[in-house]
Amino acid sequence: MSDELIIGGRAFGSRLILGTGKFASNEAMSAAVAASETEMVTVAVRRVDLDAPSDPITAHLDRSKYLILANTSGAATADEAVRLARLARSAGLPPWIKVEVIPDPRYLMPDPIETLRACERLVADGFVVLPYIHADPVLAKRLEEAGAAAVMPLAAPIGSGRGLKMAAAIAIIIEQATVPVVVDAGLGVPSHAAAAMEMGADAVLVNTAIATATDSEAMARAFALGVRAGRMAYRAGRAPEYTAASASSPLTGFLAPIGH
Amino acid sequence: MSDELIIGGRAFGSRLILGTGKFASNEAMSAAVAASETEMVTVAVRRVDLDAPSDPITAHLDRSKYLILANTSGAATADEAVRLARLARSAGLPPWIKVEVIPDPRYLMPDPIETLRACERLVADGFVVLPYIHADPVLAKRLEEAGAAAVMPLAAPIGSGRGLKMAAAIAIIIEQATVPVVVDAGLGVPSHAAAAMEMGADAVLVNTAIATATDSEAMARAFALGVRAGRMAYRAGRAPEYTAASASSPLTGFLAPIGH
Amino acid sequence: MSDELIIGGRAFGSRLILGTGKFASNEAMSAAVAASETEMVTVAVRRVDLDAPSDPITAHLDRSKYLILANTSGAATADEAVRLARLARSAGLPPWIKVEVIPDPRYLMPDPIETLRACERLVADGFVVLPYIHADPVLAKRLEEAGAAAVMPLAAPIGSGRGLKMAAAIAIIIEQATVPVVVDAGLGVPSHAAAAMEMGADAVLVNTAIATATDSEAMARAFALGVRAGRMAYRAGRAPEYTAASASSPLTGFLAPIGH
Amino acid sequence: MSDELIIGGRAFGSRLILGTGKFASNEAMSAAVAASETEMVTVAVRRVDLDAPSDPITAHLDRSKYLILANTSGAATADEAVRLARLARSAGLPPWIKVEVIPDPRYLMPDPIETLRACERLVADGFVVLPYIHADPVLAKRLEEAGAAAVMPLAAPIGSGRGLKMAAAIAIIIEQATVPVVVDAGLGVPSHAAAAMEMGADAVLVNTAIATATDSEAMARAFALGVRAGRMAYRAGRAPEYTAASASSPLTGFLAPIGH
Amino acid sequence: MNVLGVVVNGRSTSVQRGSTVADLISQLTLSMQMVVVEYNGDPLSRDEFSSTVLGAGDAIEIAQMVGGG
Amino acid sequence: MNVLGVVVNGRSTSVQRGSTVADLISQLTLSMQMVVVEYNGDPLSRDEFSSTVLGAGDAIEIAQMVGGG
Amino acid sequence: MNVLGVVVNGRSTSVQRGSTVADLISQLTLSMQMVVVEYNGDPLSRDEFSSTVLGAGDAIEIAQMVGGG
Amino acid sequence: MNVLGVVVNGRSTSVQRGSTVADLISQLTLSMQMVVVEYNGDPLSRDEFSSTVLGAGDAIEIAQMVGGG
Repeated sequence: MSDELIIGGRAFGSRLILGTGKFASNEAMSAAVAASETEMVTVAVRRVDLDAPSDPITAHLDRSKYLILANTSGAATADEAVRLARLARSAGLPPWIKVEVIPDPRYLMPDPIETLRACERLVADGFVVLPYIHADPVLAKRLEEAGAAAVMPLAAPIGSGRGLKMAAAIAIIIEQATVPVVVDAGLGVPSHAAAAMEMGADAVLVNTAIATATDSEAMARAFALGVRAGRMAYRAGRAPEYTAASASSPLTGFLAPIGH
Repeated sequence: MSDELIIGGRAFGSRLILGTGKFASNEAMSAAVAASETEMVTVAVRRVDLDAPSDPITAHLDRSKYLILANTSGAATADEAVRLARLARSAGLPPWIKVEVIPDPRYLMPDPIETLRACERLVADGFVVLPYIHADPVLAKRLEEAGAAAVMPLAAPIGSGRGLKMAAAIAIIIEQATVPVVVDAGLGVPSHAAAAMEMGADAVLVNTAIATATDSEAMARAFALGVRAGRMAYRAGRAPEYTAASASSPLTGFLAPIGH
Repeated sequence: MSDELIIGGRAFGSRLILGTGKFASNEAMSAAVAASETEMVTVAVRRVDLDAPSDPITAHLDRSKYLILANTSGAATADEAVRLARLARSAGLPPWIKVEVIPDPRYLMPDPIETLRACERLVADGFVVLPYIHADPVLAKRLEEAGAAAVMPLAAPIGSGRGLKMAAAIAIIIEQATVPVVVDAGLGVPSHAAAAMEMGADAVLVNTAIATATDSEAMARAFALGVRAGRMAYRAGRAPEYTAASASSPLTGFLAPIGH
Repeated sequence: MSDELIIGGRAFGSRLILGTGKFASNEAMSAAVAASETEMVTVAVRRVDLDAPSDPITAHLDRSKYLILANTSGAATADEAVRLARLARSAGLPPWIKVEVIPDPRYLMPDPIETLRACERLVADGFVVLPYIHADPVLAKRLEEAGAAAVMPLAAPIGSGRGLKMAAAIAIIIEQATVPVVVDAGLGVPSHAAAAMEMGADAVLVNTAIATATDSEAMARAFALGVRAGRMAYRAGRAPEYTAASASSPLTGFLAPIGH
Repeated sequence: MNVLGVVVNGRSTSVQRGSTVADLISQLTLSMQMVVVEYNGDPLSRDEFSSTVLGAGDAIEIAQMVGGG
Repeated sequence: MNVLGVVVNGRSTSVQRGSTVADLISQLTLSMQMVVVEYNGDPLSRDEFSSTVLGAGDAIEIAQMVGGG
Repeated sequence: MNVLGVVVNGRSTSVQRGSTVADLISQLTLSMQMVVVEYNGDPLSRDEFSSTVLGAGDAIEIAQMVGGG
Repeated sequence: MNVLGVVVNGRSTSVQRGSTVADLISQLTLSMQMVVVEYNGDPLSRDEFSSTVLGAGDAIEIAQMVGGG
């Protein structure tokens, strides 16, 4: 009855991955991470501000509880992504990397060509590679063939909160994938996350929707419930959808007409 | 921090109401009701089959745990609905009634005129009245003025599992209502229920989606989680939705270009 | 091969009905009406402002070209609707009336009870009655039985431009109706109007989307084309919809592999 | 006031491109092409069946009226696409090519990597290149930079008729493109085509929805109207969309209450 | 005659003169706890079952709670 | 008094005794072709304008067709 | 031998030694106007059909335009 | 000269000749546990900080993990 998520040979009890950006404070972040019951969180790599150094985010995350998945955000090319991945690994983190290669600053859409190139190189370099991609089924397939441990198609533009805008394409990716599919970016409310899981996604990654909620800790808990709800429903076998109605009460009609 | 649902002066800890029709067996029904953690279940009133009498459904429901809400399904007119309501009350059930007046056997849509008429009479007769209605904001308002304890707009045709097809109208009902709004009929998966709660619905009623799932007990549990997820998200204050993207990692750009 | 719209025994060559409110000027209104090729336009009845009387809108409409359909906007009850209808008829207009009974000033949703009541009385009084209604299939049926010449379900709140938000309910109305179904209110762009016609609607009524477009005359023409497109497609027999893909080019594969 | 579509330096009076596959007969194809008023049609290149040779499709198309745009369907790699393009050009057709590189036989989704590669080579070889792509904004941008004369993102899987499933991504492509955007694949009814044009697409390509309609000639005419409707609306300046309602009749309220 | 005819759930049925609703329920091998009864269009409470004597032509509806949504 | 008071569109108005609805319309510098009139709650047809003599306290609604949807 | 083997659309075919592509097209009862030809992986223009002499083992693809989307 | 110039996070910086990356980190009042270092384009592991002696013109990137999605 166990229903673990397996990525890169490692088992996770939770199917919700949390991003750690945009929280009001490190305390808010830690509280949300705890409330979410996640076992994997993402972080970014950035230059230290030498004039005002601060704690690294990892100081606020218990590595024994969470796999820290660094991302390559900031990279616009495969070369940059590879540099960031290697730098992250030098911190002593496990060699897992979320590959993001994003040339466009407005819609923050990933570059398919550079992403594939970065993945090929990082797989060769021994990383467990999880590429963030547009919901392109052929690209997903090619990344899988290149050794990606999972694919992370976007639901909608990052941070937009608009939900499963790419549902038609994500459904194809899920149908064809032999590695886990993690729906990433654009999920705005727990019902979006639940819907992704009901479609058969293996996991979801959420950041902005939790970090910028009025009560981020409660929202983290709400997403945790939503992900579990969707996963459980997927496994429970959804009733078919109909165009017409179908009575839930017996259709044997009313009692006898009065007035004998 | 309590977040009870109050209908007709009574408090409920769960915002999921379960219908008891269409289950494979009474055992499956009982198991699903328990798994759902509901505190209110609906039942119908039907002629006993004198040639093959069987247990009433209430024999399988612990009245100390669940409010038994009889419905008037089978009624095509206000008169019939009133008769059924009074008959149900004579069973010793609390005087609560879900008013359904449905003239059309194909799409099972309720009749607004007869529903209002039945509600007026049943309110006068001392019932706590919960009318099942099309998602018509003005009708909802008139029922509220007529003393309905809640309104139960349909999300989509009963049993269709198609989800919040009437979302635009339900949003108006929720905005204007001063009694609880229970979204009823058509919710097919937990994400639908969660979405209804995120919109601000006070509760949802689910039957077919649970009763006809492959594993109805697990699906009941999944809906329970979905309803809690949606409610919690509603209270946590959803992050706003955007058209463009918004980075979750800092947008300070890449490390310095290499090549000194 | 003729495809006229018949309402109340009268044939119309166009399936686009135009509202005349909210135009920047009478000239803009006249130009848009002409561009739309409509044969029926709606008008409202209002008190003359005695301090600043102006031309009635009918001075700018050629009654030999257009049926002038007065509406009962402003009425919040059946009584008021009847008064307005009778007043409009006294102007010498044909006894056609669009019944609108709207108690709610924010979402402008029609009242089902009062609308039915007004229709019954106006039918008895000899009017050709076209009620504006929420997309409630049972109400539509009852109005038809009460003698309505057509039913006019709303697509979305008036003036919202949001399109066929009530599509699921309108589809049922169309399937069950024996009088013409005119989709009214909320159509924002020609594709919305085309989609309504493709569903099998008999006509659409458009006002705000044309009157408040930057170029209302061009928008009127665009809607005229959209309505014709949708109607023509409905009659041409839509190809079925598929979940999977289906090649439009032959799937016989590539030429022979090179390299002999 | 002219509103021509310019692709590869050539002007087209129609913004509807027709595919010629799947028609019941050459006569049906010719009639639909004429009815559509298109000025560009697509064709495929296939081995002659030596046991049962037939007319080429081009024998049924007047090259003085239509630009014949060969596609590379059948190609699963860039190499194959290049071979097909060059072979098509040897027929004496103008050097225009719709690049399709499709490895997957079920969902017929194009390969982003091979498509870019094929385009780079064909641009270098002097072709006017129109790549068929998944609705990936970054890929569209890269193809534009590689010299593509237009980009052709898919609305939904080919032949599915499901409409603008990729609308959110296509909107970004349109916003960012400096070459024409032709929405291709998956448009099932004229309202879909109109909606694409209203979003700002420069043209649409339709095949299955017309070829497999019951009356393909009428459906071609319907799509022609729909495309014109959508384009005209785009240029006319759509009225804004609102959540609440906005009356189209004046909101000055009813006449005075009766009963002095 | 010691027997009279009533209509139960739409079906003509004979009962002994003097029978009550409770007697009818027994005769039908039903349990009083499990049913509700409408007597000539009006619901009976359970404690009325024993005191309500059937007359010729009475219309009795015996119903129960079943699964419903 | 040669003058009596009526209510026109909700506003108290004086008219000469013996005035008709048509007179009132003239007095208001309106055109008969352009308006419709409700007289004490009932619509008047245009040919009744000249024959309807106003009485004290009459309620007159003068309306017209305006743009509407 | 006066005959040599080529591969046409994947099928082994015999032609007279000295035959051109144009000859092959005739032999197959096709019309030059209706087809396009790929010769060992490269497209031939129509005016090359008559000047291109077939050699043993040549791979010929004869294709045409068909309906497509 | 006892001092030489390196570029740290894009900024010219002077360090004592013979300084290591670990020295640089101290000089900047940073903690070794909290940063990662890219030295002339290649990442350094932490145990290389003390053994890597800076040369004139070296490009050093000092980075750390921050919140990200």
